[in-house]
Amino acid sequence: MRLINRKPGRAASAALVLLPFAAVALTYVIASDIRLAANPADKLLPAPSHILETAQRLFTEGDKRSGRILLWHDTLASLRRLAFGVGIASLSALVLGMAIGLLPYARRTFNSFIGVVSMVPPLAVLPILFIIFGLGETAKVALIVVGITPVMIRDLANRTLEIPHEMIVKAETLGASSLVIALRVVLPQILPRLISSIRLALGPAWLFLIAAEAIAAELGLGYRIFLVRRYLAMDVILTYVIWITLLAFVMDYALRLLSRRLFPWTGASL
Amino acid sequence: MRLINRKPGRAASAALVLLPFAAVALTYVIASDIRLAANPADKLLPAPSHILETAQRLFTEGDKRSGRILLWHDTLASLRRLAFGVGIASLSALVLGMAIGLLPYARRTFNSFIGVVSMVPPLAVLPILFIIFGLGETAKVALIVVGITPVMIRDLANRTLEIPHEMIVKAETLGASSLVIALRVVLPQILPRLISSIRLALGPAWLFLIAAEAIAAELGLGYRIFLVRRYLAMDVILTYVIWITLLAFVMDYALRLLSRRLFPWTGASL
Amino acid sequence: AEQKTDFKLAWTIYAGWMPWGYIETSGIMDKWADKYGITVDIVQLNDYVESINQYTAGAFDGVTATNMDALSIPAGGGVDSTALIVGDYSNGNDAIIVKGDVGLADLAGKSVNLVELSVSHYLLARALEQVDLSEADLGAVINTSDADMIAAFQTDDVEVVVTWNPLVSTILEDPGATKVYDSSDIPGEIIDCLFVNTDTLADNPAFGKAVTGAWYETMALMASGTPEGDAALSEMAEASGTDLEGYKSQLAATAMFYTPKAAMEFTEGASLQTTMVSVANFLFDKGILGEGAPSPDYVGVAYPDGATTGDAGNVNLRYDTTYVAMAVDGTL
Amino acid sequence: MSFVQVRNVFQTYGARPILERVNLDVDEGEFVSIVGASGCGKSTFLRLLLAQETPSRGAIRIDGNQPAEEPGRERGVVFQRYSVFPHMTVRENIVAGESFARPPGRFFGAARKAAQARADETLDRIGLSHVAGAYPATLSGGMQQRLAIGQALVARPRILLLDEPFGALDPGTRLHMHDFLMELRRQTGMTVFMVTHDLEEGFKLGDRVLVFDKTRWDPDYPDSYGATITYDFDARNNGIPFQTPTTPDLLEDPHVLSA
Amino acid sequence: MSFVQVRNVFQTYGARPILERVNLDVDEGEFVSIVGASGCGKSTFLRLLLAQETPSRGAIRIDGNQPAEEPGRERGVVFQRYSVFPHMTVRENIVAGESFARPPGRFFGAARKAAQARADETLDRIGLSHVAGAYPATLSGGMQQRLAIGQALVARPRILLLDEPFGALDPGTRLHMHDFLMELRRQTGMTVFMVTHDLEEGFKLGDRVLVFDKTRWDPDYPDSYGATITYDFDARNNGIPFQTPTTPDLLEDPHVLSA
Ligand SMILES: Nc1ncnc2c1ncn2[C@@H]1O[C@H](COP(=O)(O)OP(=O)(O)OP(=O)(O)O)[C@@H](O)[C@H]1O
Ligand SMILES: Nc1ncnc2c1ncn2[C@@H]1O[C@H](COP(=O)(O)OP(=O)(O)OP(=O)(O)O)[C@@H](O)[C@H]1O
Ligand SMILES: [Mg+2]
Ligand SMILES: [Mg+2]
Repeated sequence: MRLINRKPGRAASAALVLLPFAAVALTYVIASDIRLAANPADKLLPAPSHILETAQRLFTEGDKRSGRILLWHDTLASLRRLAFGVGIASLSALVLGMAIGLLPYARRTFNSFIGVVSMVPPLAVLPILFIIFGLGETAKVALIVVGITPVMIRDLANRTLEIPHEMIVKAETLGASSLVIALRVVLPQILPRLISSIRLALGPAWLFLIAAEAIAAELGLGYRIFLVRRYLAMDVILTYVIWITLLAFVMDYALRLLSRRLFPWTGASL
Repeated sequence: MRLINRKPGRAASAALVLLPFAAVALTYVIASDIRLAANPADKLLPAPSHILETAQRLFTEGDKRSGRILLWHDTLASLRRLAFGVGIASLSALVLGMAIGLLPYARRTFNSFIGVVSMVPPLAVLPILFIIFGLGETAKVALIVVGITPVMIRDLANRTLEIPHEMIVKAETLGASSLVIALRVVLPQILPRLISSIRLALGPAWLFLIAAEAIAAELGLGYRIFLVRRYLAMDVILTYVIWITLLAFVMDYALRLLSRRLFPWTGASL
Repeated sequence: AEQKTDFKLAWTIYAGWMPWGYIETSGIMDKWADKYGITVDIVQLNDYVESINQYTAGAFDGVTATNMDALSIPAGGGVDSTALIVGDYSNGNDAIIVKGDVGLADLAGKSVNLVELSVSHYLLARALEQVDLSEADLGAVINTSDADMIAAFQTDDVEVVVTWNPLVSTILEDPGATKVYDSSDIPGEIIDCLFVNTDTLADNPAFGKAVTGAWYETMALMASGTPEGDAALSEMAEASGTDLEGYKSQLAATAMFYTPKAAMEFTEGASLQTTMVSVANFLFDKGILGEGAPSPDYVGVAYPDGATTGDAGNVNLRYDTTYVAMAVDGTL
Repeated sequence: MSFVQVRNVFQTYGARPILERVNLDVDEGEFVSIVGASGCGKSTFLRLLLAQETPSRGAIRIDGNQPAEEPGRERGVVFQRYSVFPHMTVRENIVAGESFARPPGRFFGAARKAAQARADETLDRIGLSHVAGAYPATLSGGMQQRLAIGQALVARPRILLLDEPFGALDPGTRLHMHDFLMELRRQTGMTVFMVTHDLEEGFKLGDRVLVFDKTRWDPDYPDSYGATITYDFDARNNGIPFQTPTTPDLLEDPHVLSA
Repeated sequence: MSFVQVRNVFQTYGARPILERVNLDVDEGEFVSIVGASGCGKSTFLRLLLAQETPSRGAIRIDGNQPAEEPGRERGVVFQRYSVFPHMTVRENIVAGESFARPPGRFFGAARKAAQARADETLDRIGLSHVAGAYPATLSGGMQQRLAIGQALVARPRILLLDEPFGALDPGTRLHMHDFLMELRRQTGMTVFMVTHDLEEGFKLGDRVLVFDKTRWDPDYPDSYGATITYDFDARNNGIPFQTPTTPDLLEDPHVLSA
């Protein structure tokens, strides 16, 4: 039988899913063992038990100086920045994307400009952003916004353009003004796409957040990772990396769920 | 007439396209003028003429010490890293993406794993990469690869899955083995998608390149930007940013052109 | 500038600058600011270069910086700055560390990891001068973020690093690491100061007085050896991610000027001019003074006795003992 | 004066002529079927009637009014696909036929209740009350087109334009839709233009059947001439048409209707 | 023993039965049309014949061989769409019919030349030589299906399966395709199974017309029973069929064929 037609059974499936995770875990354990055998104080690849201890400590014990549990404060600070950044980006992308997709005048005005702007590497302008926006929250949020908005605008503009023209014409024959078309025909059809656009943008958004926090912050997940990098505290770094991954996963999942809840008509079919 | 039906004329179109660019340029000139009036030695917003001079110098004059024209060397170094990173990522994404899309066994094995891995923020694992791959070229290329491959794999796997099953079945009825199906049916149909996948990945690739170069390098566009940040040489930073934007634009355009040349059948239609 | 009542200082983590954090949290700053009817906000930033850039762009009235970076960024950028507090000089805090049995003269052909254009770079240049080498003789100079210096040293392809404390002491814990040169070999050349905007200071003497008063009160406390003094040191130690012992060993490599008198003597000493000329030469050599700079003398530096080095018509960096003298005289 | 007046209309895309010298007079209440080879410009003609596009030359007037600049409530339309709003339920789609003309695009409070009640009556008439709360995607193709026609009629247009409205339906459903459309027409007395690929359908439903074709033809440059109305059949006598050539020299042209 | 033997075949997706107790014997060279309501399992039956799926119960044998595990050269297929390779020219598509069975999937050198020459002959026969170098997307729907059938035949399958092959074509093209298919069949004497929505087409082309429908029906749970062959018409006498009910108790069932 051809390989493309061979399907694993139930048990095999479960085993296969776990396989790469197990392989990575095993590789880590072995490598860690080797290094720890050579130098018990090695910080590079701490033993899993050690990471677990650290994780437990980070999640439950307060900072010596202030008594605050830093991990939660870091998480809160980072999520706030992320929320603001993504929120602002989404809103502007929605407005501009719909305008570009609907209005020939807006399309002319912004299409090339956004094409060019989206090619500017945001990290390269990071120094400029810091100088314009200062080192406070604004600059971090601004980096996220600058980083993800152009792509989101293009995405939403394209989706707006993809709405069958027949639908717009039909709305016109029902006497709808431009505003009514935007609000009642285009917006509801674009919103589900906004959510998938946000889902796509979250990856880069995390990236920009971490980059911004690495350079100037006093709290935040990225800040902590880059701070303890100085002491090579891999146990902390790994805990934070896994935590961020988990957060990213949950957000992605929540958005998918939200989309299905909010827009029942997208899933509906005969 | 409705706004959505109003179209700018030819002259108006040209003016509209230029409008946002002109607005940005004007804002810059005014802001620069104000600052320079207050402090003629201000480095933050150098006069456009000054940037032009610097650009000319950077593109044509050699370094005092080595006589090399650094900009070209930086460009070469960065483009090499980019090419390696994107090349390796594309190749692995192509192989794994096709495998996941075609083979139920591979799909089972890697699907969840790649879903999880793609959520790991690459910048957070940067320290780990530096430790595994050293501080040389490998680590920089590795960051690009780690950063863009998961998304590319998912993209190509989805595209492979989107190939109408009818086509695969048809190939089977012509006696094609799994390998022949992969090479003669799937690969040629995925290649155009690979190119658009690369186009999408180039943005993040630049990002990771700049991030890696900012941390440890002796040459490269990102290195230079973060180095001269040390003495606030905005004229140099701006020249480099514009140059990178231009490079990104040209690459994007070239890939689009390439795709049209290589795959005439994608554009063909009745 | 004009008269105002609210001021902002930026500082970053470094052994000799830890007191700034303490001054803020302990309320010493508020006490002195209240005395002069002003407020001074002391803000910690975690990126050193960014903090100087922000100061240069006008976001802060003062910033902690080395003599070298003050000359290149704010002074080079036309922001006239005055060293209000000359706090210490590095006396071993910056070091060149190699792997294995390698001497300074053996650096030829090797690649060196350091934060380019920083005082580490300057230290390297001075070290190479002593063995008649130049940077061109090295294999390469690889710009490496200070945050990655410890990890970098652990990788095989890194042979030589130049960096500063606390990274130096951490790296030296590695049995294979050897220090071949440090800043105690060039005493007094890497100077850590608080620079403030000259115009702001001129129009607001109260600002200078309050900051100077707060600083030397803290210095006295640190040098007192009393339990209160140790408590203050412990707090600084913790803020810099180490313990009291660790911090004390860092301080041992830092020549702090605990008394205003010591600071004043150092600032008025003759060697400062030599140092600044050497620094200016280094910066010019690296192109850091900007392409507008026709010579190392592009930026002028003024000294307490009225002398200047560099372009006397473009003085943008000033060493001024007016306020420290008030501290010496106890007139603050 | 006739109700719909098409006077010497030309339509050109770029340098390519699509329609040439189109003249037509249609009385109020007539049902006009339009047939012709694929790509000959039938949909283009409908777009002109709809005022979605402005002809390069000539003018189209309804009831002697100024030529319209853009689509509006006086011209209803149903396309082969995408004629209903997928994000609204069936009932909301009908309500939209009324509410879209008001500034916020929706009704509130009592007005909303009343509009929904009216929509339910309409749904009764078009036989969709049992799926009032469903989304269009869950409806069969026939029901979707029924909804699209119902929605268009709610706006009370003066002419109704149909572009292959039944093109995507299977033959059985198609027959049902014919009955539905004829019934609606009997009730409303609408003026209808319908493009179809199916000659039989055209003759069955239409009072007149217009044939679009090129009158001139350059074999080397097939795109160099546009199409016009070449035949105008009277189809009222139930499938026994007599023909009225609109361009006398065309009577012997061999390739007309061969598409 | 008959050529194609379908013995007591059941097919279930999850808990949902689609086909039940399907039994069928087809002689070599017969043309079998398959009709039935939408969603009743016609395509599923074709997938089983194709060995694209394995029945939940029962077995399908060709020429008495073991039931196949997966599609192969002995079973050719043409779907409504996606039956040709869009990235190959028309000629390459025909060559693929031969070359795909060889390990590298393509011919080189002289073998390639020869294969291309054979492909050109085939293209001559199916009337596509004038577009040999074109990509399928530039062909009309009818030409694409012609190519798909030609390509399938190049592999010399023992049975040919067609799933609504002309479903997407307009009526005129459809008639041309009927002629084309009948002509090909006359030449090759293939065994053909064709699913169609169009009863007329089924009777016109087929020697037999099978009707798939549910024999049991639970109004509350419409999905609880599967379909089977309820009628097996002999259609050889050119449109004057006589019927052979396969399940005797079905003779009075009212809803058969009503779909
Ligand atoms: N906006 C446009 N710009 C340029 N060419 C167009 C445009 N719209 C249509 N065309 C061209 O005009 C010709 C007529 O198109 P139209 O859609 O009116 O044909 P049609 O008779 O409706 O064909 P069909 O039966 O296939 O629907 C076609 O060749 C088409 O390619
Ligand atoms: N792989 C599958 N998994 C689950 N259900 C399926 C699968 N394939 C088909 N079905 C279901 O089986 C039923 C029969 O499908 P099938 O495609 O065979 O119908 P059909 O008779 O060909 O219909 P049509 O005339 O619409 O093509 C449908 O209800 C379909 O939803
Ligand atoms: Mg049309
Ligand atoms: Mg089917």
